[in-house]
Amino acid sequence: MLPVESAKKKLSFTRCIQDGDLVIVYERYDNMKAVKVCEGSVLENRFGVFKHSDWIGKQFGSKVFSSKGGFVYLLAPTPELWTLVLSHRTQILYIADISFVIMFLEIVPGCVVLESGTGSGSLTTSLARAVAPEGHVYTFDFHEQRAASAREDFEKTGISNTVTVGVRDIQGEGFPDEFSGRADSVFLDLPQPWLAIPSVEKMLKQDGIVCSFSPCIEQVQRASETLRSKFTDIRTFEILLRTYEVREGKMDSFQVEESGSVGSLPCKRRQRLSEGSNEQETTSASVVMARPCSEAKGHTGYLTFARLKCLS
Amino acid sequence: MLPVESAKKKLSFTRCIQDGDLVIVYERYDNMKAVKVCEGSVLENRFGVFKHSDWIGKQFGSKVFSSKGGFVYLLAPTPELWTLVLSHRTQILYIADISFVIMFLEIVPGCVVLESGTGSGSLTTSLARAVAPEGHVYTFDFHEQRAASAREDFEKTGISNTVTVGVRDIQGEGFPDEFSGRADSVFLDLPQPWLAIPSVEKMLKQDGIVCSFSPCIEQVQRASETLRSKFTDIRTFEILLRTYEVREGKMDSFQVEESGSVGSLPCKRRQRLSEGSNEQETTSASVVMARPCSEAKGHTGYLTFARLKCLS
Amino acid sequence: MSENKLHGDAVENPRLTWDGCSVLLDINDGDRLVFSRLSAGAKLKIGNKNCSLQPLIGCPFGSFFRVENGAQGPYLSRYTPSNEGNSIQEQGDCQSKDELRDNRALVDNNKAQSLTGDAINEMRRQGASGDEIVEALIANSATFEKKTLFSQEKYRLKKQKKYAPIVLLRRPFTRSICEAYLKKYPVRIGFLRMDTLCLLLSMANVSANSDVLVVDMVGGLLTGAVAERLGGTGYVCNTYPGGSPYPMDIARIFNFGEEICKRIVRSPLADLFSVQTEKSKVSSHNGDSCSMEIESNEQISSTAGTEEVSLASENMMSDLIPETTYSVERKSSKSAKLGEKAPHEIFSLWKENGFTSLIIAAPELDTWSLVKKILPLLSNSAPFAIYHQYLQPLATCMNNLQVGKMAVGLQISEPWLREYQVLPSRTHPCMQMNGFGGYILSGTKICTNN
Amino acid sequence: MSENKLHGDAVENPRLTWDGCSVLLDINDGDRLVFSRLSAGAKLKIGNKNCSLQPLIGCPFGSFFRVENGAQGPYLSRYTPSNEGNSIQEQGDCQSKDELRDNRALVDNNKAQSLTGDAINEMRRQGASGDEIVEALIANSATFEKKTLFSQEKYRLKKQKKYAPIVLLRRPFTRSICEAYLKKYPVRIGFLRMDTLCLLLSMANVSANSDVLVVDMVGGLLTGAVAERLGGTGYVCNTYPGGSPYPMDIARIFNFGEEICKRIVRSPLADLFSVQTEKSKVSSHNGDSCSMEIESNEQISSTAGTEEVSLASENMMSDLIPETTYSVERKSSKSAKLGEKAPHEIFSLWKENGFTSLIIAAPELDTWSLVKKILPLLSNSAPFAIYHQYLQPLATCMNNLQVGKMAVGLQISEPWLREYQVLPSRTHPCMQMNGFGGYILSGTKICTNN
Repeated sequence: MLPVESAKKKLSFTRCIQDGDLVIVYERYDNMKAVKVCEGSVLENRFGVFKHSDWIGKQFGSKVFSSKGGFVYLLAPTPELWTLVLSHRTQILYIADISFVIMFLEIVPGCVVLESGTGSGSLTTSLARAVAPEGHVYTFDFHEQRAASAREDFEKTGISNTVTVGVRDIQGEGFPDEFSGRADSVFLDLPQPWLAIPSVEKMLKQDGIVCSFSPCIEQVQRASETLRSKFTDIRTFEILLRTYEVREGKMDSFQVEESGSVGSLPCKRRQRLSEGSNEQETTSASVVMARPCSEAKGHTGYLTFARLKCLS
Repeated sequence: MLPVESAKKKLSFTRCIQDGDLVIVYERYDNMKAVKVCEGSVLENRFGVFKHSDWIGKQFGSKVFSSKGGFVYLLAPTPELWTLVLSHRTQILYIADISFVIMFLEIVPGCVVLESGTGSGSLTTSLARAVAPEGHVYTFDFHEQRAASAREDFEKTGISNTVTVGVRDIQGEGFPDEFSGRADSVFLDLPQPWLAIPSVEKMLKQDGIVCSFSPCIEQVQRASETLRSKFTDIRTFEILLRTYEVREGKMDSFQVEESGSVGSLPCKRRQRLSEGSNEQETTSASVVMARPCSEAKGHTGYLTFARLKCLS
Repeated sequence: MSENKLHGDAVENPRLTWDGCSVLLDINDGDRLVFSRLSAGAKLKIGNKNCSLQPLIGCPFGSFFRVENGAQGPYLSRYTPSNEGNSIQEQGDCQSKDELRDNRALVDNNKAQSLTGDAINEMRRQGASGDEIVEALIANSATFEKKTLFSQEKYRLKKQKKYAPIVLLRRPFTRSICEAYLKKYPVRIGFLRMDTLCLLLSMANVSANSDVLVVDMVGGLLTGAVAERLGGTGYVCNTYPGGSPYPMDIARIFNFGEEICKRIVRSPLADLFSVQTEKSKVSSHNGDSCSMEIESNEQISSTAGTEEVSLASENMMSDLIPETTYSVERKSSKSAKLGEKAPHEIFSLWKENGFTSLIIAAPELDTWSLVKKILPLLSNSAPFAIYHQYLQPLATCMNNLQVGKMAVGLQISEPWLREYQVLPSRTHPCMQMNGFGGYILSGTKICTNN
Repeated sequence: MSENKLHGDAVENPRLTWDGCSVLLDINDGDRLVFSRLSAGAKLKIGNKNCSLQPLIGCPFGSFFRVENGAQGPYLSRYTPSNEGNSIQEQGDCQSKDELRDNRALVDNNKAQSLTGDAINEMRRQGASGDEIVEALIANSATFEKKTLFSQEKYRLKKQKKYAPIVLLRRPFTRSICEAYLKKYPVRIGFLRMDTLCLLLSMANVSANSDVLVVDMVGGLLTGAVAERLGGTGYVCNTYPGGSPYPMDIARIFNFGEEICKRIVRSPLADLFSVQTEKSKVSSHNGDSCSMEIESNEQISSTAGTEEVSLASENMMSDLIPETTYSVERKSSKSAKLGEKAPHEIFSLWKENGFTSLIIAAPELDTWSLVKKILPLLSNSAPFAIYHQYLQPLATCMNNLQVGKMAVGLQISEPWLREYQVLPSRTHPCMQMNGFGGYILSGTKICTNN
């Protein structure tokens, strides 16, 4: 996923899909799937059977056809697409929270970032992109199986050189001492983040930043209280993404005759609904219209940021 | 303000401004003022001097001119306009919260409603409209001066037959016993609403509804906790109004020459900025465009509603 | 008490139900919402049981009922819930730490329950109450003890909803009707959200004695909401371009007495103009009066026809208006007639005085063309409010009103509503929300003759 | 450590400032935000005092300073704040009841303070510190004792800000630069909010080694933000239709070292196409190379001219780029050059490979016309993100891309950001917020040749 791991993998007009590549199979905006290309393998979905061998040598972004003539698009993976296709082992963070966290934590190439818990690795993937090529993400989850699955995923997406997954109960034990004073930023997604804060203080470089993600306001209140002794710039945000649906539609243009008199117009009969209506003229113009989708996520969580006070 | 108090005051093509009427002088959407029409009086503002005597006999909705030729519009008062012009003795409620409260409290003509505190009377005015003609609003404020000012306002706006203002510390003393079991709905805007809830239980008819308005979530948490023993359907909302600005504008339609070659077009020189630009053609079309105003109220308060359990 | 007007003149205490009254039944704390008209014959299907609604007649609104197994089969029995129902919330506080404990060890493989469906049916046949079944299920759950207290309560609640459903008797008001339709059948009310609807009513200054002109393409919800606010005074005139009125069935779900129903009238838009232009037309209208009356009756029956069509396509909203109870309503015809053709005498009054408010909820008509025509029917200084799902038609309309100096105080606004879960240690905005309530253009008409 | 690349190659510890480094000065907890370039001669006006910025050189970012009165006049002195600054918050908890107590009796008529302005000046002349003045003001306030603890703290904070201002030394990052401009001079960055900007970067998959094409009509903020993410790898190509590049002064506020500056290039849009069409053109470009180089220098100086014009009209933003420090920057020219004309060899690479990302923030150009032309420059499967203040241009563009089968995964989104005040017993969303962050159209380009 990160061109950094192999310069040859960089997206370009000449870069073609190869055996072993990870591709995102795009059916529709709400239906995508990650597939590892394997000569001899096939993908079967409602559009038919797709031979992987047909894909090899095609550019990313190509439309490919099934035996039945159905088609899908093959896209190059990005952290954003990955977030839409990864397997949910936990609640995951989505693009709005992710992008805000990375900017607010001031993560740039070369940074060292600590994360707990790893969860499904949705944020981790974006963190890896942000610190690459020379920085590193150390991510921890107390759940052994979950950490192992995350490791597999990071191999698959090609970010394993940039990410190290550890099994550790950060709330109980804190981050490992070896990272003391080495972290540029720390991200916490824990039920009781306040328990991890003393460890975060030790890990952060001076002026470093921590972010805690919590769904409930009580968690925010308690974490903020704990942060106040050693941190400054304590700020809490909530971010949501509102999406719009676009349609090309017609709007009836309604007109009442100026005279307003009943039955004065010998107008043509139209559809049944407006039959008997002598006062109405209908004209239509096609326009592109957009409106917010009513199905929306109402809340994901609160993001609390704080910067370690500079006391030296 | 309420036609109910005098049928002759009802808005109509034939109803003219009379001596003693309350009018809303409209300069701009963000600049209005309530004025009591008084033969012989004048209004002076940046547009000049307006003689009240010029206004008498004009319809509501008329444009009237000053000596200098400046103009304003004279509007009939409504609770919505009143909310924009009243004097702020306290933080007031605005239309979004007000209209939601009235609908969610299921207030209809004939209802008896209790309110505390009266504050600047912004909500009270809308409550009065909702219960008129035969219902009544009993509103209480612990601040004597504030209650007196509210009474004056209600005289002025002509709703004093529908509203009674009392001076009382509802948090400390509860509502007066005479209203026991008589209230259809109760509205609380108090710093410690939980203190008033035992009294609210007594005041409400069975199945009656209470609403508590609080800016802080801690107040909501504590009030909700207190409500749980005797109330059901406990729900908390927040409502905001996003306004849009509309402008008629032009959008540059940018075009690059298909050939893409440099210096191939002997096109006319335009303004300095695009000078030397041979690849750009600019066409403009006028369109009406709307976008949200960026200056917005980010929060007013939480509205917590609950319905008295029916135990009889 | 004038409240009686709103709830049928024959009824002494509007806080009790009566034979023929329209009610909202809330099953399992909002899981299902059903509007019904009470009668001896009305039935409601709960789970797989058909229960008579008879026991609900004469009960106070706000009463709870649950299904009991009687000699003649299952019946609805009134009961007073203890505070049990709130136990999740009340225990939440002391277990906040517990709740935050992880459930690493818990494997929920759906094999934890040893009580079979057959065994449950056998218990039922032997007359076990729903609560007893729930207790048995808990006793036979292998994982129940391992769950956190919070998860235990969640499990109990889930089983209670299935085996011991609770029915709550509610008065139908604008807010509950709107909320129920938005949840189950939003298209029918043009996605009009409760907070948007109440803003329309406020912005248009709907108050006692108002003459409110509405264009209601939202099934009668708007008309009903206005009538509720008028409380038997003034008029709400439901107008429509063309020859066919828009359906207003939803207004019939309100428990309006005759007083209020009389104040709900309808009129083709053209008629409002014809009255406006020529006095002579009015008398010619008088001549048409009878035939119009008939026509209006025809319209009602044709509306009824339309209704059945829409009912047929409304299987997904059968919860809202179950066919059984609906047909009861038609037969008993306990509800007063509403939406008659506006009488001629008030036509002239409107001509003379103008309407005092205007509300438009007509997503399928071009806003500006409609407003341009309809605005002159409004009295000067009268406020108006227009609802739409799209911004552009309102922006165009606002711009034209501004340029034409036809109105002041123009504003496009969009309400933004958020509900919260407020529970000890678990307070946050609701995760799922209806994220869009539409747009409103509001303003005040001004005199154009100077 | 690659981080050095980002902060100037000559610097050993990027967590300490150096002579010539660009810093953000946060005065009184966000009340005033000033970007400055540190040097021996740089000065900053705080209140009515001109203080040298020299003492800030070599200090860790995150350090606090306050004004002290020295023999040679006022100077900035580093200090370590105790937890005093948080006292409002920390005391808040125990006084939540107190806070809720009403202040009926309090009449604040501004006559409560008996210490005159002259007396304060006299104290200053005698070398009193700001803190001493604050204490004197409290001692001389007739109402201070009557205030609630919360109001007392508010009073103290207000006086502290005026008489003992605190300067906080910050590293300029995209987030702080964006936040500062949005607060003080939003027009210059096209009202681009921080949360919208970071979405653009994510949606366009900006990562190390990317070749990112940007149309940046937001003063260089977008270009700088992309360069920050590239960290000295790949390229950000700032393109523009017509002959005059858009200003990118804001990119100079970032503390970019030479490595990163080299990766920020610009090119007229036409050149990108000409390279695309004819190989011969490229060599002819080679011939123009020198003159172009000169032209590019001219552009820089003409930009500087423009800058001064805008500075003149920018009194309201003098806080952001004080003229004094700005001229220092020009003279010392410590900051590496950025935004040079793109070298020819990478032109051919772009032609061959296409750009890997596209971001457009061009509110004044018609979106669809621009996108239609520019999209072929993108590699297939490359993501793009387009920012606009109005919905309609993006809707039209999205519709056309869909119809033309040029892209998939198309979505228009609007970020909604809310900041909270989290204090004991006083937690709520902030009352004032920037309520609109603009719209983004995002998607992925697909192959059009099959």
